[in-house]
Amino acid sequence: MTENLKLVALAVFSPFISLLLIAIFTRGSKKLSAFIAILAILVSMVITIVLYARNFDGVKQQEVYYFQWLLTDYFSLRFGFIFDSLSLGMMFIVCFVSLLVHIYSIGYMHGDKGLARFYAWLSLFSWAMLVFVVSPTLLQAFFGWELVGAASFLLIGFWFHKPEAAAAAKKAFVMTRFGDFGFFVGLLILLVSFGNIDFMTLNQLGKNLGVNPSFITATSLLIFMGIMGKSAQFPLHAWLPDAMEGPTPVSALIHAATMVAAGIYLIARAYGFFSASPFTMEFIAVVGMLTSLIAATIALVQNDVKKVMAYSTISQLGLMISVLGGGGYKAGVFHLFTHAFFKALLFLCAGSLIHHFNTNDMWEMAEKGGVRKMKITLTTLIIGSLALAGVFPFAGFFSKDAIIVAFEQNGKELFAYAVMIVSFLTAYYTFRMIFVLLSPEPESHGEHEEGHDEHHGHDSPANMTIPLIMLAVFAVFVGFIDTPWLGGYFDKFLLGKEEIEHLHWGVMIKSTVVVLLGIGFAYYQFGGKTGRREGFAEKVGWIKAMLVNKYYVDDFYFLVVRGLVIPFATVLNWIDRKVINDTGINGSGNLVLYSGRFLSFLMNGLLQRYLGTSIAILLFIVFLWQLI
Amino acid sequence: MAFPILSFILIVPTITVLLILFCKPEQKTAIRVISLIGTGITLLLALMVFIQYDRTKYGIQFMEFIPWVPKWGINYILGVDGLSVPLVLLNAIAIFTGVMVSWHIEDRVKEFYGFLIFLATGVFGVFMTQDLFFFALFYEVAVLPMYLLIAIWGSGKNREYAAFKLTLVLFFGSAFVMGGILYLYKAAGLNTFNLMELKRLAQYPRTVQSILFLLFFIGFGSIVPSFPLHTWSPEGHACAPSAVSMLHAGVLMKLGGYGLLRIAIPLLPEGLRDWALVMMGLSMCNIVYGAFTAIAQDDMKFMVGFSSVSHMGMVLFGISTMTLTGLNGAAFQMFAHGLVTALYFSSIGGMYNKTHTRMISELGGIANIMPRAAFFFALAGMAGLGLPGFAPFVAELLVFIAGVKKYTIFGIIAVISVVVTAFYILRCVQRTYFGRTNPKWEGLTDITNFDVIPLVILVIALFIFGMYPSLVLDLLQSETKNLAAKLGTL
Amino acid sequence: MASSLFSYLLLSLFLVCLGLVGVLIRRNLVIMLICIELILNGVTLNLLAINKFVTGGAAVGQVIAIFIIALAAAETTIALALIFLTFRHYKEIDSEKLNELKG
Amino acid sequence: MNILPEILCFLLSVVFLFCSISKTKFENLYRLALIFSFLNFILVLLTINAKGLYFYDSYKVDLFSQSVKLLLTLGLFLVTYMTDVRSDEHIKKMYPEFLFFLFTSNLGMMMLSSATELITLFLSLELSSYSMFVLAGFLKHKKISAEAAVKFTFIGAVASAITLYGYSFLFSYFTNTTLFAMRAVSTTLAVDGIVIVGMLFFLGAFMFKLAILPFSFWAPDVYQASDTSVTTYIATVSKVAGIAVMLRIFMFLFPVLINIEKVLLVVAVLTMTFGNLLAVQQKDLKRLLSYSSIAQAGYMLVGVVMMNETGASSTLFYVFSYLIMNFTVFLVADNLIKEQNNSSIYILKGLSQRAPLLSLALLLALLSLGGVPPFVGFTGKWMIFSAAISKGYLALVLLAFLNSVVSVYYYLLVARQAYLFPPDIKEPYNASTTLKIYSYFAIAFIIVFGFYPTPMLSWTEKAIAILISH
Amino acid sequence: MLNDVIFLIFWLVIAVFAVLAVFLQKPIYNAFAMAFSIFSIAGMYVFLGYEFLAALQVLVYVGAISVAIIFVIMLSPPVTVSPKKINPYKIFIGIVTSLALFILIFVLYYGKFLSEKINLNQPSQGVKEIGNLLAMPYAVPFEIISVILLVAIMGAIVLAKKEE
Repeated sequence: MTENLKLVALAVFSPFISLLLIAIFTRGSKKLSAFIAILAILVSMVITIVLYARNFDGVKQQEVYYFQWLLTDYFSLRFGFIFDSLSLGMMFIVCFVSLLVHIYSIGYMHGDKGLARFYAWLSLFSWAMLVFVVSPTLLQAFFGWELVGAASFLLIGFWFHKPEAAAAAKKAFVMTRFGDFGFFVGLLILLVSFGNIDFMTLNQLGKNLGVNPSFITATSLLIFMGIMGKSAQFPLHAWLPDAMEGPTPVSALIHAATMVAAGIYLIARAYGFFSASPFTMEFIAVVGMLTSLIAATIALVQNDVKKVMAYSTISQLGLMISVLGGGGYKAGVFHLFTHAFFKALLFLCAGSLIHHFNTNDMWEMAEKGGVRKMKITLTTLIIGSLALAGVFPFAGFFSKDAIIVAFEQNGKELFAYAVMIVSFLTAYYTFRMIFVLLSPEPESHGEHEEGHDEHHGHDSPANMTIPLIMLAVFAVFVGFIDTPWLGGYFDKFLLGKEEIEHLHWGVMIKSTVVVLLGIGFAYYQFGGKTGRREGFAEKVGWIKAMLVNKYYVDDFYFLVVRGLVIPFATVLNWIDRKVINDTGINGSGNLVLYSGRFLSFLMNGLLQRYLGTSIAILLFIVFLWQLI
Repeated sequence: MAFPILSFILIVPTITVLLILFCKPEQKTAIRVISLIGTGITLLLALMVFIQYDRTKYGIQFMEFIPWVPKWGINYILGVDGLSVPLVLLNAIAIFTGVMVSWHIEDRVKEFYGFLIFLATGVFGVFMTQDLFFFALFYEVAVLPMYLLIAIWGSGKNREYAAFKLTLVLFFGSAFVMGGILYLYKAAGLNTFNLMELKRLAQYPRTVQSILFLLFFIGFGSIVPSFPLHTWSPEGHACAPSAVSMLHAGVLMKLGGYGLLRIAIPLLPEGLRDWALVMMGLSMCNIVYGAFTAIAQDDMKFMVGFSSVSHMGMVLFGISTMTLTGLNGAAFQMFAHGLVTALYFSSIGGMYNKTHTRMISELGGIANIMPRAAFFFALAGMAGLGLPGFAPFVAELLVFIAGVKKYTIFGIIAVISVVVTAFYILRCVQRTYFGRTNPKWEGLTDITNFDVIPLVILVIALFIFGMYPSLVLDLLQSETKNLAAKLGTL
Repeated sequence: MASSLFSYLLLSLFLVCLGLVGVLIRRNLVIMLICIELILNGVTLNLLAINKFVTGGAAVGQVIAIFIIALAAAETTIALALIFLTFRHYKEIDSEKLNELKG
Repeated sequence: MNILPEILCFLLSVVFLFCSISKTKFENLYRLALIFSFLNFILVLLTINAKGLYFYDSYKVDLFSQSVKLLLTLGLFLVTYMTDVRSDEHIKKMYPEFLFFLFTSNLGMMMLSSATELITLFLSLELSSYSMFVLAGFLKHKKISAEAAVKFTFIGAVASAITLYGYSFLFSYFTNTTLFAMRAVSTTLAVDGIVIVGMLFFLGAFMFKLAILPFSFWAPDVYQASDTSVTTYIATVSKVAGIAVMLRIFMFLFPVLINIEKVLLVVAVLTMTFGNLLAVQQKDLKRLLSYSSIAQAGYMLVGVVMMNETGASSTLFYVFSYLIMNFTVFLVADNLIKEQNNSSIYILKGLSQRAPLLSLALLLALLSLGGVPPFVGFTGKWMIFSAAISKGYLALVLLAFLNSVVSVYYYLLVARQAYLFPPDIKEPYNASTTLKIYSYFAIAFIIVFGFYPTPMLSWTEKAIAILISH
Repeated sequence: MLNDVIFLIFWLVIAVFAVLAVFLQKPIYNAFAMAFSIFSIAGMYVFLGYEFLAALQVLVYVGAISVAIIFVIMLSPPVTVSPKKINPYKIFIGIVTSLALFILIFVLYYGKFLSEKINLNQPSQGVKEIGNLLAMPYAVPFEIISVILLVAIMGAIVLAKKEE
């Protein structure tokens, strides 16, 4: 085990230890629990920084360590740690966002009676996510994959007394679990065929080992099914908007930056495997783009700030997946990195707003007024929005350009145009939100609110704003690492590529124009006005109906569950009760009873019946003897 | 002669039962404490066995051999091997926690603990004996107290019906087991019930193996429970008091799988080969059908009962693959499922003691007033739906691997149950524990610290064996390897 | 004819079967008893005929026949006493009336 | 000297006969009977190892016969014990006569267990039967008693007529009447149809005695209508004697009987099925027990029909345990029947709260009868069935085990009355000390020999080993 | 030949009276028919050379048993069986089983004894041998039968005794 891997192991298990400590010792004390959890993730963060410092130019040689978990006849099931640029980068994101969310939550969750539990679950999540990130084998990836799902369930359902939260938690878990069915089957097939396969071998399957391409297509599609669930791709995306019922820091951490990105990470990790099947790649690209468009359109009509962000997350995830499917490995990973920062930022800002206004609805926030007074929140929110929309020089700009470039380079112009549309829509709905929030305060309400609620007009506490600022810094600057101005650092780090890619000015200009159009259009419709208004998408009735109803996907699921699964279960239950139990089991019991009753005709109390039966049986026995 | 630790595992509970018999019915606390001490000592002994078992040699250890009825080839043989050590431990955990869980019972305490511990003694006997006569002797010991325990201390208006059904179906099965054992004895022609001898020397012709395996399959299948004979199980669970449900699902149902692994497969490998497809088909019914049926249940214990049906189907499925991995999975599933269901039932029982209903539709928001009970149920649910990190995941993984390898399509169908399980467990968690609290339940208090102890023990066990399954799996594997070798799939 | 074993056996068989018919279908307990006597006579006849045929009339068969006759006497005594008792309770001796115990 | 128990038994019955003339008080007589029946038991115990062949090979005293006599006298003692002051007035009024019939019946059975000559054997059987006919009709004030006695007698008469008819056929094959001579014949001569039919018919009276299927219909009515002590006697002691004589016949005449082995096994299965199926719906405790004892006889017949030493010794083992189990049930039932003047199973309601010890003894005895491990009934059945299976009768054994599943059901129906329901009578039932002692003994017996059958089994094996020796 | 004719007459008398004993409707007639039939059976015994048994038969059956039966019949009032519908099932069973028994045994006889002859000229063993047997090898049964008769007498007393 190399030095690096030892550090990785330490980083992974630090949150786990925190989980155990909180569960066993400090669950009674909120402060202590929070302290332990933050300390643990801080340790991980520090280790990650140390690792990063030691491998500033990327990890040249992938380092892997295995230990045996189980041994059966086919193979040994091994767990272990992997250390390379990809995992280091992801670890950095996970630890960084997680740390900030931990800190942010002190303020956000202030006074919640389940704080210790909250931190325990956060630790659980961090641990599970890190396990996933450093997994060298598909099995361990699945292990972590499921655990983050469970952590997500627990955190979405953190306020379980809210029925919506409870329902959302269940929905999230079941839906991702449905995807995981595919993942699990794919994993099982791979396990059975190749033993406990690690990613290195997996990536070589198509090339060196000469495996049947259709086999790879089938398994990769199955695994992609899991990714669709976890990364909320159409049609398994429906859980993610609902998951916003959880505490906002959780949304920021899990449902924006890390867990939902796990699918993208997995594709990146097993890129060789996926790319060995052209059909899968095509499929991934199409599904991703479709998701992206669908989510972006739905986001147009959302009024809940978190929902807007949730759909934008789905949309961005779709982009990443699509570009990975389209062959843009670097672009996908890069967007994953940048997106993690600005989306986490956006969510935390939203959290700050929600914390402040006690509502999720952007119109209500606007009505209550005082957004402008929350200087830091507002600033960072706008920075995040710009980054999301992809305005130069914010992070999103570079990564989105990379995506378009990747599509163009791979000869998928259609996708490139689709990205343009998405980025127009993104810019539009993001700034729709900003402009609504910035809308002038209605005078009548302002007076009333002022007297009613004193703390209006102040920003959130420092433990909430500092994470915002830190993330904002990243959201502004992190995009530059892929530019020639920083020597193509990201390429070097991730791919070890030495030559510097030049800038694609054409694409940059095109996309900037599109984004500015989107922002402008948003301003045209929402800027500087008071009161509720309708955007362009809401003007047409049937489109609005479709979008408000989220393309009826939820209704479809409702129909499937209520109309198919539960009736099916009821019918089975009926069969079980009536046919198997009452007829089969009770029936055979009754058979005994009734045959006893039937036989009692022999015992009807008449002497001659007794005698006659006796003789008859005796003679029957004699005949029986002659038969035998 | 060394310290006869296995005999003491039988003797200590027996003495406990006797002591309880001589207590006055009014001395409830004394009875409880005696039970706790007795089962505690048993647990310690079982742990000692678990720890002292020599993992470098494997095979049957701690053997005690006393000729019993020499003319009939009956010997008092106790000995544990890799297969039985974990199950002995499981049983010890289940009875110890069961005693703690039933602390609240006030009605006829003396008889309750007497029967409960008597039952556990029988199960210990089954797991430890290496003689078929004693196997048969202990096999049914476990069933009968169950009848009284369910019928007297159970809940629900058709508890008697459930108790009868359970008893009769299990006896129905055991009739086949007894017949099978006797025929094993006869067909071997060695004039011995010594299982080790039979394993070593007995040769059964193919047709005999086939017939006998069918007998054992029906017999042990009824207690596993296999598909058409499963209906006793959910009802039995639902009507039994918590501790009994724990023992019932946690241990009693394992007797079937254990019997198959201990007797039927090593002696009748050809028989398994003949019947594997049938077994697979029935286990498929168990797994998928059980899981779907669980969705439709309103009574939580019924739901868990059907989930048991589904999960015990995995045991059969694993066995039907006839591979080392499958057998490992089956054996491990027995162990893991025992812990999970014990956890389920003890947490449900904790809640039920307060609410006196288990109907999902009547409950709601219980987590607000009983966070601990809710937490442990959710944890059990998580473990039950195969979350990595808990023991059942390992078992299911192994079974599925073997299943997919052997019967690709059916293996995949079995995996569907994973989704369905998640659905009904979480649906139950959502509707029972989450959400707004029904005002009817306001003012109820959470389970006490004392109640939590057994739950914590179970959770720790689940977690340890989930994270580090080799602790048990290596033991199981030492035996399943032999089975696989007999089946010719090693 | 008198020296044919079969004619004795046939008679005894006839008596047995006839007695059986009577026992099975006559309701009067006394007549049933009479029929049982007929059966016993048939049996004795059978035994003695076979005795004569196999052993040429050895004393063993005769002794057994004596025992059978004595037994029949004892049996009749008890049965008659019971019939008497029945009559006292039921005021009739119809076997079909004796059906309080059943099931 | 070796037939002293029989002589004592006979003398006692004569003494009781004379007592019927004098006006002896019931209590004195009861004490006398107890003492003497116990003395009888002791005498048998003293002569347990006696050996001898008397009266021209017609009477054999050996370990087997003495063991059986031990059971018989033990049973007699217990039945006598049951006829205490709480007995029916009618029995008390005619107690000397009652004892006379009891003791003559017992005498018949004791001779039955020793007889090695067919006439002796048959007449002993008839002796015991006739006494029981009278005993069955002893409750003269009850209509049903008369009814039962009539049925008993007529079926008995027909059964013995059938037996004699069968024997008259056998006479063409065996002209000698001692079992030793018959065995010698049967091992040399081939059998033909008439011998086999004769043999089947010949078994009629024994089937009647044991209440095995063709002649089992009397049992429920007689059990139900008779006094409980008589019922107990018929259900236990008489069955022991029946099995003993069956064992002897089967062990001696197996060359003939081997031909009808399968048929008799069918009979055994039919018998147990009949008994069990009909027992399920009974509400009267005595009637239920009668069906159960029919079924039990079926199990025993399996062991008898095996006609080898393992089968025979396990049957003897089972009979012994059956005696104790059934006595336990009947003793408990008798006490409650006397208390509540009723014999439905509801009299057991709440017994576990009224008398925990009796209730436990009852439970264990019932379960043991049902063949539930780890009780002695299970072990006995196991032995019998393993003897059966060693001849390859797998289907038979399965059917028998399935039958015992049904039997567990109705035994539980009885036991649940004691355990599940609250008592109708609230005050606890004060069992006499002797009954308590007996209960402890029974519980210990049922459990200990269930686990460790070796001592008793080796004893029965020894007894069987000398069964056919000359 | 004459022998055969007499034999046939006896045969028929026995059979006919037996039928009458079974099927006559007044118990008293049945009893007399039985007595006559049994009396004739004694004649059969004479044919077979069992003179002692014939005597015994007449003494015990006709002299004791029949008398007892007739006595009981006479003691009870004339109508002792209530007129009732005939139970066809019972009659069916009765006739079928008897017929089956008849056929069964007949077939067995047919196979074995059909053409066997009895040597009627050879005298059967007499009273002396019977006495020897009863005194020595069959002493025990003899004792038992005495107890049986005792039991029967006592039983009759106990059962028939009127309650005070």
